[in-house]
Amino acid sequence: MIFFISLLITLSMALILARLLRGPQLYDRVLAVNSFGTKTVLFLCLFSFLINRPDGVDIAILYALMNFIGTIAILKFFRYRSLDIALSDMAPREYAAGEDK
Amino acid sequence: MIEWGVWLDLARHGLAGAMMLAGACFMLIGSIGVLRLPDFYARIHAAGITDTLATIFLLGGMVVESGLTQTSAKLALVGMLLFLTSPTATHAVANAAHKAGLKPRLGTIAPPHPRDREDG
Amino acid sequence: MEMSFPVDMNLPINLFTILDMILLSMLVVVAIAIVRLTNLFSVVMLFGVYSLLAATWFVSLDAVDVAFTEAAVGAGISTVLMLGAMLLTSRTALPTTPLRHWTALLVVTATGVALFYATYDMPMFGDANSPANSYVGLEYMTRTITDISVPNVVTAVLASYRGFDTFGEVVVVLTAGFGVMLILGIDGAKSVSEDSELAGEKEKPTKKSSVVAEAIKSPSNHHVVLGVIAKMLIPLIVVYALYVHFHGDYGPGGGFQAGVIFASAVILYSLIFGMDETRRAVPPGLVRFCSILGVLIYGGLGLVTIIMGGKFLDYNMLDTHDTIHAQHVGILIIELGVLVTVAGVMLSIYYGFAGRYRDLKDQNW
Amino acid sequence: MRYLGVRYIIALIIVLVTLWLVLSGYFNKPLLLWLGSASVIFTIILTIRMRIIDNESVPYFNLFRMVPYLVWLVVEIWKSTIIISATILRPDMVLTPRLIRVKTLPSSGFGRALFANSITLTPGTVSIDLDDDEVIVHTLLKEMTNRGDFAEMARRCAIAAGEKEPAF
Repeated sequence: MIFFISLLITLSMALILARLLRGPQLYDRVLAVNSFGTKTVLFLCLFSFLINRPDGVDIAILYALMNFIGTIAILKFFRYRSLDIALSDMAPREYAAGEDK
Repeated sequence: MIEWGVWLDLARHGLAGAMMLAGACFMLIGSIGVLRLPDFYARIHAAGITDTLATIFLLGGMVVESGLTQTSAKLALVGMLLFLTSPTATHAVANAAHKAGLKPRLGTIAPPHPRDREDG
Repeated sequence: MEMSFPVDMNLPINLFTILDMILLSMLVVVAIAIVRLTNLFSVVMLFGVYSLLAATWFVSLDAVDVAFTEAAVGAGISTVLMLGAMLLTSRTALPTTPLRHWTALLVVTATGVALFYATYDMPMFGDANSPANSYVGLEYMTRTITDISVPNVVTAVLASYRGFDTFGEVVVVLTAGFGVMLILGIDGAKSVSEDSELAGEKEKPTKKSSVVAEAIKSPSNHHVVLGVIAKMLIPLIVVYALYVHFHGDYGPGGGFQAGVIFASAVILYSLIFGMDETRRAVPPGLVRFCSILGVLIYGGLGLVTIIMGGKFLDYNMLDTHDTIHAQHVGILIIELGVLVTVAGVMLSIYYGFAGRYRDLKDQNW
Repeated sequence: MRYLGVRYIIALIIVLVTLWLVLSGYFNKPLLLWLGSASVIFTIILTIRMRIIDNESVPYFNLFRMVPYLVWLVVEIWKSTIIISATILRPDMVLTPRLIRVKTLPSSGFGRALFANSITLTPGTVSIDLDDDEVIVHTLLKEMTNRGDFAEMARRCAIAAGEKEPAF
């Protein structure tokens, strides 16, 4: 049963891979990469059941985080050609009054 | 008493299996949608199915399957992280495309086959 | 974990083999696509996917530690670093014409055939009599419980039996970091002007492109979602990194992975809140200092054990009465050294790349 | 301002300790518990240096208002997923995409992020851009452009984000 479900997930991974390879826009690819990452996370969770090692879930957690960071980096670079600028000025606002002054 | 336990266990596994199967099916539908839909903005919606309902069902099924263990807690953590990150990433992709001037196809689209496959 | 679904081990073809086949064929497809595509952006993304697939496959081979490293390095930080490298190069690779590299094809084919031929001599997967599982490997496996008493043999081998090798690896990481720093300049942002002809640009590269200028003028509320989610995630990522670090004895993970994950948390912060803010919160000088400090911690422990009368990195000297405790302390300290060095080097490289701009119009992408 | 910060720091400590215990699962090893405390303290110091501790990074005070909202959201997700799945699987797929502007009721950063992400989480609608008081939403089918539904979601988000008292 679990095996059959993992097979279904790998199938949908393959379909996403087709979209990833086909494009046509770069955005399609980013979307596909992100979706592929989500699927891999779920596949790993399921797979850790299959091989009876809960360690797989730790890797799934790691993936969920890394996938996010990678996607954001790609998009930010794509948008601004730089990793340097701030997307949000929200960090200092709350503390500016309390800490520095 | 033992009978009850056995039946309960069986029902739990049945429920877990059904939930996971439903999740996998939704995931497949989402992937088909990503492949089939004609336009980037439309594909986002199909990818969204994977991010939401498929995730809920699959992880829910796994939690039911493993019962009250540390693994379930970790699976719930995975679910929480996915629920935080995946809509954010989707939003960021859509935002970038929109800001870069990629125009969505609006109006009514009734394609026999999507024809926007000029380059690969 | 109690498992109740029967895992079908008795079927004629092992079901895991099917999953392995699928994963491997996807790997091959992605690899071919990486070779064929010229758009470097797509290639960077595909590298990420490749790492995801490879790590999943490693899990299926029960090499969880390797999968962890691959996940942390391949899928996460190398995407960011490759994007940083793209700031210094062009957007597309030069197309290579086929039919011009007959010698290359010949070499590749010959190597491939030789490798295929060699696989016949390889032991079966999981063969208990294979060389890797017999001599030293077997000894490590059997002695770990009595010597060090940690559940994860990989950590025992890496940090204790082979501690000297790992020291070498950490030094290699530091050296690589130095190399990149020397190429990019100690602080990447300052050396931008020298690279301007490389990027083929006429105007001063410090002059920011219109898109960037607009973004700086209004670091607007458009990215509220990103800001909020990143703020929620960053503390969780840091704790997760430290969890990975301190549980290297018990499960997959250790200093290398944790260093990379920690660096990713800082990178996420800088992606959302900008490099200026990041340089203030995590100063580059501190980062550089840390990358050296880790090696010093590691080597210093080795010197301490020599002073205490043992050999280099002989942790038993730390507590001669309770050697298991001594081993634990030793592993903890050198893993800390690894963590500090890896995180420091990763962040130094990132800082080197991140201060740069490319002025390209939208239609160029 | 300062003791507000302290409140959030304590909340974050509780969350991080919980996270550590969930991840670790070793309650009986004193060494690991000590290392866990050290990790949490280090993380708190780092987050204070990064200046990201505020009501947005620690939105755990209105947990009890979040739970009913999430239940409601899952039901909404279920409903729209069924519609979208049926659309995808039909051989003669008819789409009626629209780009609409929706007013955001929540005024705090967290409430607006929650609203935008809820829109994205519901298949069939994707939030594309946030302005000061408006979200640009792409919808796949015209059944999903009903402004009443968005207003309902925005109202619930504002409640879930705890915006009874004036936002910061």
